[in-house]
Amino acid sequence: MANLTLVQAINLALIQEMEKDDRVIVLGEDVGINGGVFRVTEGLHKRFGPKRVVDTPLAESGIIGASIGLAMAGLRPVPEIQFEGFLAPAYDQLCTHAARMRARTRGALTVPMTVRVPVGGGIHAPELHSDSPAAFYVHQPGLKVVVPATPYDAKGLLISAIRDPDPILFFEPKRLYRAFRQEVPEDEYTVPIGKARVVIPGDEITVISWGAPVVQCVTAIEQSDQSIELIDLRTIYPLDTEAIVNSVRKTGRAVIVHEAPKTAGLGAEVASRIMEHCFLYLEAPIQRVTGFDTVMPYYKLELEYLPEAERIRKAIQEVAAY
Amino acid sequence: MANLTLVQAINLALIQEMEKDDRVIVLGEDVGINGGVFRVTEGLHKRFGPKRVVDTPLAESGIIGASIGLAMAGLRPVPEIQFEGFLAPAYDQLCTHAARMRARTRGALTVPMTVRVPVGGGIHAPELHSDSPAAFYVHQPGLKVVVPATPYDAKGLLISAIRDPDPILFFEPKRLYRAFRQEVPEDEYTVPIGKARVVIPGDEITVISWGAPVVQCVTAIEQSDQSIELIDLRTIYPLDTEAIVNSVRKTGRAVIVHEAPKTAGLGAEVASRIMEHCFLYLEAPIQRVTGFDTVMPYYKLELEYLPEAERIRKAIQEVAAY
Amino acid sequence: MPRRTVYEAKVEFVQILDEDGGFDAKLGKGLISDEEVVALYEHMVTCRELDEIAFKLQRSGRMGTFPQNKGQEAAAIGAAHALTKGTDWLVPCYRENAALFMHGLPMHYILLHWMGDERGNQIPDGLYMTPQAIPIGTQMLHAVGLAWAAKYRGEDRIACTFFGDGATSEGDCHEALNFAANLDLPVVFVCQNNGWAISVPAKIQCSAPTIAQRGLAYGMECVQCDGNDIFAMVKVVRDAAELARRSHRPTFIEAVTYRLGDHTTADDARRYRDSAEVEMWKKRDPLIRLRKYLVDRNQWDDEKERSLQADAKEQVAAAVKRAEEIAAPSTTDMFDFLYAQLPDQLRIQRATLRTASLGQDPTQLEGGIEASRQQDIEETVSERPVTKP
Amino acid sequence: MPRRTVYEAKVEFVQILDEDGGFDAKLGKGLISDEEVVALYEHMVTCRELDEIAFKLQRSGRMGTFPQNKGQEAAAIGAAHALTKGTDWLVPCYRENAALFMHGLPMHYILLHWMGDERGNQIPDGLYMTPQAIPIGTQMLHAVGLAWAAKYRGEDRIACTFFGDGATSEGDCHEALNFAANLDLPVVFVCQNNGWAISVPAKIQCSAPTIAQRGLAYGMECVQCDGNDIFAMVKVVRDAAELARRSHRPTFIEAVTYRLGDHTTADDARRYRDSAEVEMWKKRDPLIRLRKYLVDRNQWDDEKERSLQADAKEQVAAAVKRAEEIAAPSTTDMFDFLYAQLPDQLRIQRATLRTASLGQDPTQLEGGIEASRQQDIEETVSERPVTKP
Ligand SMILES: Cc1ncc(C[n+]2csc(CCOP(=O)(O)OP(=O)(O)O)c2C)c(N)n1
Ligand SMILES: Cc1ncc(C[n+]2csc(CCOP(=O)(O)OP(=O)(O)O)c2C)c(N)n1
Ligand SMILES: [Mg+2]
Ligand SMILES: [Mg+2]
Repeated sequence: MANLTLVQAINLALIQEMEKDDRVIVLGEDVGINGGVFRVTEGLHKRFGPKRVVDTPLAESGIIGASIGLAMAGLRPVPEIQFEGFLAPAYDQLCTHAARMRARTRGALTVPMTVRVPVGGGIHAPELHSDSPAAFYVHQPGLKVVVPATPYDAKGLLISAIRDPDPILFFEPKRLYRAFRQEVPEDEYTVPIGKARVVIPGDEITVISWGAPVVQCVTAIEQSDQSIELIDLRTIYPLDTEAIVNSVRKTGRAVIVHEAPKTAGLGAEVASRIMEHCFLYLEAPIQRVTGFDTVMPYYKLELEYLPEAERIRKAIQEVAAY
Repeated sequence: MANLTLVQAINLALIQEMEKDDRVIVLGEDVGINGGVFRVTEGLHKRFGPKRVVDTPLAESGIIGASIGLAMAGLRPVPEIQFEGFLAPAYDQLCTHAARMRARTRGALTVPMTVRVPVGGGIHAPELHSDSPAAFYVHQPGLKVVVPATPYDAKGLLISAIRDPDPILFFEPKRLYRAFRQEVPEDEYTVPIGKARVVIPGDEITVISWGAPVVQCVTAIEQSDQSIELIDLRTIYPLDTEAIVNSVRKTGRAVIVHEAPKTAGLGAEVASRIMEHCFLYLEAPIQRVTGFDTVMPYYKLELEYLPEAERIRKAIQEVAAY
Repeated sequence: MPRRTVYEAKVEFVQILDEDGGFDAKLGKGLISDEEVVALYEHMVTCRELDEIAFKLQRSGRMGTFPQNKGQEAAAIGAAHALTKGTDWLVPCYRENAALFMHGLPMHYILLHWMGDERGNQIPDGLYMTPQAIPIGTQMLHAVGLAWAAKYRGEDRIACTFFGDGATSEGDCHEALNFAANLDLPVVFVCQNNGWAISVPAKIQCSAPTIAQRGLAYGMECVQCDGNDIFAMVKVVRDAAELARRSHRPTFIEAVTYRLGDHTTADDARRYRDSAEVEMWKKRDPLIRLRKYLVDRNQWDDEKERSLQADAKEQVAAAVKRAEEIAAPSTTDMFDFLYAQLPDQLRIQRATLRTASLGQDPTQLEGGIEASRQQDIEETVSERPVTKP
Repeated sequence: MPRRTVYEAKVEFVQILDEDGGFDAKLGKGLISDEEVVALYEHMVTCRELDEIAFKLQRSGRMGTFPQNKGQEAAAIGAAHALTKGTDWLVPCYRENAALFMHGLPMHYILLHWMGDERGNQIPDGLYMTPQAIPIGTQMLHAVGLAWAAKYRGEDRIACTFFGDGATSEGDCHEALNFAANLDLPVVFVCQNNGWAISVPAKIQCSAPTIAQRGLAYGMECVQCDGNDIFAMVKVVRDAAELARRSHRPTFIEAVTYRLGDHTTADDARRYRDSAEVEMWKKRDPLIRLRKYLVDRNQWDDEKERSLQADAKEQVAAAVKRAEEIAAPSTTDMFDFLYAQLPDQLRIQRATLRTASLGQDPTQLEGGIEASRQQDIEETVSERPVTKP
């Protein structure tokens, strides 16, 4: 066991998978000597050399397009996109090719690739360094989308992702990179993709979140009187509908929390599934506590925009009182 | 009045706005002499010349990025993207810049641009020529998204869009381009952006759709016994929540129909809003009749994928029977 | 020296067999044996026949949109001939059928693809090629990755990617060239400059004197050649392949050719281009040129031509028959090949496909998701029988 | 002729004031008057002072990440000087503060931007510039559109866009150059090749001998110059601007310069670059070079320098004061400037911002959307008072 930050846990997962499997290569902007702008790939260049840890030209479509080729040839590329805002130039390669190659070729060619992307707000970063675009990729069939909220999950999920035969977007909540430490096994282990985790068990209200807001949810729940179950989805595609449904059938009330704008965000999908599967169990409208339907503001206003504990607490009260 | 197809109605709107306002220019791939691959810009090149109807290099990010510049300088560009699948390379310019310019500059620079894009399946086209990516752009604050389903609406909405001070994605259901004709006023008129249209009034069930599936909904409703209200959203951002809510408060039952995959599609947002605003009125879970959560298949299977009348009819029965 | 030259470059044009039958003995010496030339000619004629038949299939409603390759056969075939079949990657767009067939793709695959069936892309084992790319320019980056993997593994494998003049306007084209040049990757970039991108003339894509000079931006080898001259094609692609294998350096090749047909069956090229231009290029038809070459060398005669035409017809007819005989794909295929393992939500959609409005009827699920999962098929994709085309 | 040359080109390097104070009298003649040189020098020093202060503000928590411009002042200022203030568009990324100030942007705007306040981008009326672009390379296409609009209207206006060596790897860069070249647009492309894109050396972005030769791909004028030599900058940008105005033709300029500081305050350049390299470039500091030039010509002395330093400090301090005095933005700003008119859903979120969990409490809406709309503010954005910075 080691007491690690999220950054360290991911770094360790990368090292262990690279040691084990020489098909794994890391590529991206500044991932080499610099160890990535968040230092997630720190030490890899020295350890594995410039052949396996590659600084690429500054071009995200290029990074993902080339990774698709690497993966089709049987390697296991782990490209890094520096910030979620710069995933947008790669949207075409991700949605048009990575997501579709297996379907298009009926299995003849596949894209076992794990795209690592720091995500979300709360670190006072400049524009386009604080967004939460994950729902875009959830709407694209053929991709899987993972968002760990703890060092333990991050390591286990990243190992699963790298070994997964399909393309995965691995979003790392940058607000949590160094926010806290957790005991993480030094040996390798996996956390299954597609399975949620009950963070806090409870009977009266279900709170569902993923990524950085999970921490805000814990705070809000600590401040509330009800018996609240907190579910961290961990993987947002495929969604663990079963975990959500089982909880809400028990509690009858749900609050969904995410950083992205509300409209057509993933909260809508989660709420709709709850409605479809728990219609007769629901005792209050499901609340979505999310970013507003505006562009993520520059950092002076970011805490007004993000679903902080206080807003979550309010929503809990609202569903409880309904 | 003239009896026009959707293509002709849009063509007429373009001609009239270009006549009226020389800030309006049309640009894109093959929009010039060829009149667009669907002939929507037919005759414009001859009428307005190569300065106002411009064949650009084959580069969608370029087309949208340049249009942003044109718009910031005060022109009213109407770029065409040849098929929705090729909007993806422009995703970055649309979501990173077009959507954000007004917010980012607190109003100092704006992007009055109307991006025309043929959308959806049903015409036996090749891969990436049959998708429905509209929900992606609905999730991005700062854009407006319009999807007409009739020649009348198409003309009126396009005129509104071109005059609108903000960036608009104007999706044209290609399956309806020549599917039927409608009497369309020859004079200019506008249809307001953000307002739904009640296609068929009814009391027992609300069916909500937009674009090509509206036609399938009409067929399904004709085959059903209940009194069904059909709402064509026409604009999918901003959503006409009021029209939806008023109808579902009356009927207590709703079916939402769209071509895109179900997960994180716009159906989820519409269902969630209904749940939020009509919780105590709902008598059955809301049904979403959509594309499956798979990649839009090649055309031999496309009618299995699309929400055809038969599937809609089943859903109507299911919500009625609940 | 206030102004000093820091870079100088030139682009050369290569032609070996000219339009009038003139042959550059020096450059062409030993390039392709006579037997090989005959085989290549036969292949060209067969592909031309496919084009004609595909056109008719589309017109009679038996196939969707089809892009004819007519006029560009020498470019595709010459390139394919210069590469190693079963080793080198071919990364095509949609106008290189002839190259794919040369490297082993059965003809009916291409038909199946345009008949709206993904199995047309289910590349048989042992072939190194990617499916025809529909989104322009995007496939060039895949070639970069494929070549990179080969270099990484120390394989003697390179990648050759094909794209049009229009494709050179896309950002992905630039990124692919730049990656290949800066990371030293063994990629051969073959631009088929056929004069048009649908209705847009090549000068809108590139107003420079040549498209080949795109390569100068990257300090990359670049060359322009007569794309209707199969000898020139073999020469420049062979040189490029050698450079790639030897030094992991990419080359940019502009093959100057012409699209004799419409852009696709959905297009009518008379709307935008002069018949005079088309007539001029018809005279430069690579089939005519190569036939003349063979006839001049007594390698070919009318008899052989007749029998070739008959063979070609038969071969294409057999491919059409094969494609049309393949049973329609199953609706469940769209689920079964999306992920290696079907996620729950998709298992449910797949299982209740016919019984519910969206293959997912909430009322049916009242017994719990677990129950629905039991009704569902149990096997994983890898266990499922795969119908190969 | 089997191999014939179809294109030849070269790239030149321009330098007027060299590192040792040598001045090319022919090229430099009448380029910038002595008075102007003094003014430009003063501007450089002031911008350098801003960099130092901004660094300190960030370190003391009074500002977010800041990218210093240190070492690149001659490139930005030379370019801005060669363009027409109040007419030509400046389309910058984030390392051209000096150019923006030259064309009228008050200094506190830049501070405000990096303090996390959009009002730092609220370009005052009458200035032709776009806000600093964060996503690399994307702004180049905006310059294309702005120049196109100017040409369309027959205005005497051109656009000049700035970008780094890293930016030249992005697809958008290529598309912008290609649009400008093929559609004949009056754009000046200024690449500040400062040797690094964060930790990645320029040779990973472009392994060709020069970045300037990117322009050859488009048949575009291209030139490399000493970006730390303000005379060379003025010369090449002036030539490019004239060509753009006269012939609507773009030019690609590579200004060879160096980032003397870290990439931003979030970076530590010692992790990845040699101190020897930095030391060498410190000697080429454009401020030192220009000061020497002025001193050599008796236009400058220690006294003037002292008073300039004091002025610069004062000016920057005033800008900081101004930026910090501006009241925090209102939460509602994020709603009010998103669309020209606030959509209903946003009106509700805005109105119930403080009272409900998401500014939209369904239970509050039982009275109907209409009711909620009444509680809501009634005015449209254009009527709302705008706090300008
Ligand atoms: C990204 C993208 N944009 C637009 C299209 C529509 N389209 C199909 S083919 C074509 C022209 C391609 O021209 P070129 O690259 O010269 O190839 P050619 O068809 O001439 O072989 C266009 C615009 C597309 N398939 N992909
Ligand atoms: C599209 C995009 N990708 C990545 C980044 C992150 N990033 C910010 S600056 C930078 C390096 C830019 O290098 P260059 O273009 O040379 O400009 P310089 O910083 O040297 O002035 C990177 C990778 C970004 N801002 N935008
Ligand atoms: Mg072409
Ligand atoms: Mg740089």
